[in-house]
Amino acid sequence: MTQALIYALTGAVLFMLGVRATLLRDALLPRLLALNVCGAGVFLIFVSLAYRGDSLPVDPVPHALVLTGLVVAISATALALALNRRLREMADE
Amino acid sequence: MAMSVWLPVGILLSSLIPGVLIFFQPEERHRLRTWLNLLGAVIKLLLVGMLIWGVFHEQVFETRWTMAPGLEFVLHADALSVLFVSLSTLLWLVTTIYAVGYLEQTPHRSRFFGFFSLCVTATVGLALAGNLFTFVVFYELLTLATYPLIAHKGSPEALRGARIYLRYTLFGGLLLMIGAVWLHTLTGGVEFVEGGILQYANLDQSTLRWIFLLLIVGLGVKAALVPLHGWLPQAMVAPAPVSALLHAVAVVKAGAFGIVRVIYDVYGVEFAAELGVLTLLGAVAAITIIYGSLKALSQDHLKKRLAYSTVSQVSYIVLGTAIVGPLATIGGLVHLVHQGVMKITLFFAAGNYAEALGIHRVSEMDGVGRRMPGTTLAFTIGALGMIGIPPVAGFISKWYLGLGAVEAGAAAWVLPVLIASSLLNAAYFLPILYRAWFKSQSTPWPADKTAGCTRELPDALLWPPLTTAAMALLIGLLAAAPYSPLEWAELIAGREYRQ
Amino acid sequence: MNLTLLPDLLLAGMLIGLAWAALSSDDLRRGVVLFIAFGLLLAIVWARLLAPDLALAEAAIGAGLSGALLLVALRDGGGADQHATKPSTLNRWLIDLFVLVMTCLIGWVLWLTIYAEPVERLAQLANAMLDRSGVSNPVTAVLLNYRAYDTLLELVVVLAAVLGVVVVGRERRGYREAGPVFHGLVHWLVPLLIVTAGYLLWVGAHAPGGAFQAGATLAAAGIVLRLAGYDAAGLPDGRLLRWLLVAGTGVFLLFGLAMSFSGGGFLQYPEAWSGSLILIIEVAATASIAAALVLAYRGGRTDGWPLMDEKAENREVSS
Amino acid sequence: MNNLLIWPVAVPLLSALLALLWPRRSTWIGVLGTALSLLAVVLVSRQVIESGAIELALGGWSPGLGIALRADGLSVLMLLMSTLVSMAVAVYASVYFSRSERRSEFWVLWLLLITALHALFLSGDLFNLYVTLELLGLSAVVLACLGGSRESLQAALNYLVLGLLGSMAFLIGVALIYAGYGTLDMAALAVAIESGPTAWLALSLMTGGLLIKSALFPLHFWLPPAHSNAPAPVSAVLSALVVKAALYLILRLWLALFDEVVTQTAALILGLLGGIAVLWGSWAALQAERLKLMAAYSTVAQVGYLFLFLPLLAALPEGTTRDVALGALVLLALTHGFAKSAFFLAAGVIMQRAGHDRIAELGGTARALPVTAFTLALAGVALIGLPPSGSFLAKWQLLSSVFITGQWIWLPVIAIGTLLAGAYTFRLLGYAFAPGEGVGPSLSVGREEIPAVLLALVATLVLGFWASAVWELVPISAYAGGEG
Amino acid sequence: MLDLMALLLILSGITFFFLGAIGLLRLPDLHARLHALTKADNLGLGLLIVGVALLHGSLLVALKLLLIWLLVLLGSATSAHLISQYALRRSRS
Repeated sequence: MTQALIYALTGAVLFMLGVRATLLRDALLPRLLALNVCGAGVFLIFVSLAYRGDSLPVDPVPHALVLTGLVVAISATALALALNRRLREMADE
Repeated sequence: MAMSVWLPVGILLSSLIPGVLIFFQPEERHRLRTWLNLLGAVIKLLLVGMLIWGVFHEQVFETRWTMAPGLEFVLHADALSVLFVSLSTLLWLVTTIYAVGYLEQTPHRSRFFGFFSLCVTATVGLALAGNLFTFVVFYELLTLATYPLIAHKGSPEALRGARIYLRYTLFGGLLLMIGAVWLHTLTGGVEFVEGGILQYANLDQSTLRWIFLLLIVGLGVKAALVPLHGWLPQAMVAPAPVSALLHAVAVVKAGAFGIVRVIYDVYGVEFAAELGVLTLLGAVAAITIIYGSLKALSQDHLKKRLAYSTVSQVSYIVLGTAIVGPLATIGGLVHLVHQGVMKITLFFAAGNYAEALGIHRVSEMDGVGRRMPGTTLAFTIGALGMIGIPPVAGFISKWYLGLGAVEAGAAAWVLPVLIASSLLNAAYFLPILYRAWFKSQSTPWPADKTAGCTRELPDALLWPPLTTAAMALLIGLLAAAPYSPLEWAELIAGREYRQ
Repeated sequence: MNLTLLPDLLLAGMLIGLAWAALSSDDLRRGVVLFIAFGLLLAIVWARLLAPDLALAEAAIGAGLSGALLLVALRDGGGADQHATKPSTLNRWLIDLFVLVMTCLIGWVLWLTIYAEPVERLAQLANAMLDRSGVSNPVTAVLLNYRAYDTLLELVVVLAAVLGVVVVGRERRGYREAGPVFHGLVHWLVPLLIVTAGYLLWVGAHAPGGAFQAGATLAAAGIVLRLAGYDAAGLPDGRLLRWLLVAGTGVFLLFGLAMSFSGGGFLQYPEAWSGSLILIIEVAATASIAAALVLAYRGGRTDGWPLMDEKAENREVSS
Repeated sequence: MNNLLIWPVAVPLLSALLALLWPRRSTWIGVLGTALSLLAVVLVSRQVIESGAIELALGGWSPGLGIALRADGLSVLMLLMSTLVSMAVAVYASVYFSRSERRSEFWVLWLLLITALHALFLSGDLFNLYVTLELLGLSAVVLACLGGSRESLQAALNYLVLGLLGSMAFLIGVALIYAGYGTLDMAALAVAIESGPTAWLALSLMTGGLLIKSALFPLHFWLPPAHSNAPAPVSAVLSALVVKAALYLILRLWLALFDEVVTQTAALILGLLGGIAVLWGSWAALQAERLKLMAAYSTVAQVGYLFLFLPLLAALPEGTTRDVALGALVLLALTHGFAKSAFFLAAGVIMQRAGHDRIAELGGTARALPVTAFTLALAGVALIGLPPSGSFLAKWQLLSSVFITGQWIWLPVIAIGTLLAGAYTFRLLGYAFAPGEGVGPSLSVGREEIPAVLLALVATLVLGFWASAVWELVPISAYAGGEG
Repeated sequence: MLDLMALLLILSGITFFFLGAIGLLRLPDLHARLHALTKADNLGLGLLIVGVALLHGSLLVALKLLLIWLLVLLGSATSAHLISQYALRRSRS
């Protein structure tokens, strides 16, 4: 289980790195990157929960959850970028 | 059975439904509006008649509706509520007629009469409230219904007066609510029971004193106890019928009535005396009586003078309540009615002076008696009653208050207060009467709107003050007759001191 | 320390390093590129953790499409810190302290639950029920059978987001037509991507792959087309586009409701049919996801999106 | 089979898809879809009232492996609020957006928002809740920027980013729960979760995420710009419903799932934040120069009130008194939902007529738009907590809980909050009833004025006189460890 | 024997990658960097793939790997072309 723990801890670090950057930055793009890193951290935790060693079959549930999460994340990212673009256009007008 | 449940609700609805309907009437349909108003008032009068008869014969009228766990909306008619209900119903009818005449051709009448009816509904609801929770509900509703009436003219002064009124009453309502909730939490429900309930509850006495303070301060705002009276003189910017209703029935009386309720039917007057809270209350009432009279003395503005007179007069009720003993109770309770009838007469008359001749100030009243004899006659009866000159009703109240003070051994401080205030009353009313009847007109009327008319005023404006003046005279003369306010107050006192 | 853990530690360290570099970079372009690299590395980690489905999805969606969107956002003028108000030193310290403490706490809990006293989770149950799910890829079974409702709502999320993209602005301007070299690549690549998408879709029933991976691959084809100067990016116009967007959610929902009308529960497939039903749903979902992702990349409403009432449009023109 | 439970989600979703396919009919589809959703919710509610909490295991898989939908008293109340409010707002919006070029998108997203709300209130699975939260957040963001102004876009963007951060915090909490307990099914978790570091941390993280979304002080700063710059119908649902969704989740977590984990201290902290929110929000509302901004700050304050209940709930012994307090909390949330939506709709009517919503220039409103002025007054009554509104009863019970638990510190908060609410409401009414030409005369009572006044009447009368239904429903719980 | 060969191939592939990376970092201008990178990486990847195919020993897998190599070749060639064209255009204008 040590591998799983390594990745899970990495996930925790990534999550908090993301939170930190979200709090510290105030432009949209860096914040979006940060949120995506946050998400990656959570996903990593989920997937390491699913990992039960190389010999045992994995737990498919977290995998599915992460797939769902990935799609949600990119949807949100796309929306945020679109809003940002419109704002810049308005600033230019 | 069914009637005992529906009668209290019916009494509420008889003004609520017309009120709501009137809101949605277009401005120009004044005939329909008037009919709705009068219909409601007459139906209410009939229903109240049934109620009086029933309560006198010890029938129970009660409606219960659970609003929340432990919080019941209770309408319950006992002798005390009947006293107040009858007063409000009768005076509502009269005031409605007066208001129809007074507000002719002014804007926003639908709104006005809508809130007017709501205001009466709230007052009647207060009277019929069967527990403290229901009382608080109607107490706050009364605030809400009167605010637009005071602000009705929409002028900066009106808005300012309304704002001040609101500040005071919201604050008072909040304190009342906190006190009520506190008491409710301790007892699990505060029903109004003749003789009170708390003496049996075995609660911490100092807590009860704190709660008493909260409740009385909350109620004292509306009852205009000094130093919580500041809103009342400001609120006289309202149209005359509103002032009349405010001073005679609705707001000020609601506060006084609430104090009576709390002392008699929640704490129990003897228990309250035991707690030592009544002495303080009596002192505040005495101060208010003297202070109000003194302030009234220096007012040139007629309605302001009347307003300070109200501050002073309403505290007679509180004073009567604060003195332990059936006679003082009778004096206080009967003054609830007497003061209402007399004060409404005075405000009607003041409104008529302003309406007909533009007179707002005492100094402008020289010789007005000859120009407006009917109105001035009514004013005179009201004023004499306020001073306490027999046979007008006011005398009865003061007489019983004095007797009660002697009975309770409080004569030493109550009697001087009564005498001093009567002298002061005379000092601020008699000059007016003198000016009106015996001086001749010195300056032209500020705005003579009835010049050239054969009659003094339209019927709708003239008859209401005459009617109420006659009532003030009659209830004084026939004080010993059955169903008179005095008899009724004795009935209540008998029931309160039954235990 | 066990030597076999070395690759894992290396990977984990690189992930953290890349994330740090991406997030602390003041140069946005650099940050985005590092983030894409981070995504690719993450895909390797997924593979390492026996999550090939995720590795595919991450490479296609997490790194690929996110990267494309972020890069194109840079082209829009991605925005340096607007106010450039750096948080005060005290705030920085507080935030860092908070982050440190929380990391330790989360780490502690993870250590407890993964290492110290591991908990039996759903793995056995999910694998045991596989026979009844109609597919043999357990991840697909979870996605489209056990937790199909999640997936349905997730498709709705995609729909909502892409509608948002369409609502807020107009379409991005397109690219110039590709030169011969790029054009050659496109000729090869697009059909290949479409075939790959079909393959991923089909294979998802029993091996890594499925609607999301297929959809993302298909979307990649659209993006390549757009980069090569085909502004529509392979999407149809107007009405058909709406149908395409609705297809995934619609088929899913209608099938679910049909199940409940035919006596079962909502989304309760009859066992014998579940394989085929899942495949049909996946086809529709693939189409919708691809369309949505391409639309998101295109950004904003186009002339082929006459969402507004024609009358309203005329009024606007005339006024 | 309780397939009934899927309809409150399926109906609006299906309508959304239809509205997307037939944009020209979108208004009809939107209103009809909202109405049918209302019907579905009513059917569900009836069954819950008659036969207690119901559960639907989706796909026939046992909850845990599959996802379960559950309806109990709390969710039914929230569903009823959201569907009734959205019905009224939909009628209003059919007028408001009738000329907008973004009409059809509005309706699609509107129906998606309803889908999200209903799905959230019915969900019995933690991860599914995350998905519904995201759906809710994204559709709300898009709706919020339909106004198209720069401010509204900026506010929506901030709202989106913070919402995402909140979702992430929620999601990592979910991950820890799965790590510790091996399931995501809330009924199973209600039994399984016991006090310990895992539960503690997970609860903190999830609560933290939800606090952002419910805009509790000091995480409220995104709310006023977002809610005040959105189109009026959208503001109405954002303030009335979307914020409540996060609050509902907090209640669920605290009372049903983590009831053994929650400590008095934690509850006290949230209560204190709530207290500050009450005072600060009311004060800011009093200072606000624009009607919608005032309403938005008032939402901050009202959310604060709801959090005041938490320390009281934690201190009360399980049983009747706690159920009474919980019912009061729900009643307050419901009343605020109806009142605030009415308020925003009324503000929308005024904005459309006057072209602005500057409070100081609203003179003449009462004459030009009597029904709308009346609505503002009624809604104000409910916001202050005066009788006969539901919030009066709730405040009564709140005070009662204060006295029972002896947590006196909340007394001044409630008192000052009430007075400030009175101040800002009557300040507004003072301007609205003053004479003036700020608002042009209306031709007739418009269709758009009716929904608002109905909502306000529900808040002030229906929830006042028929509130005992709330207390009957709240103890019906689908979660074993929970409220019942 | 086969394994050893595979290992050698993979190692040399890695070396090429390494050199390419050094080139990317050290060479003076864009065109030189591109040159180093694409050449080295394409060759490195080829070697790597052959090595892996040998290790796996399955024809189907080998074909798939070959396909990957071809695609990468195509991609990197095209992108190198596009990048240099872009650079050229920029330096001209």
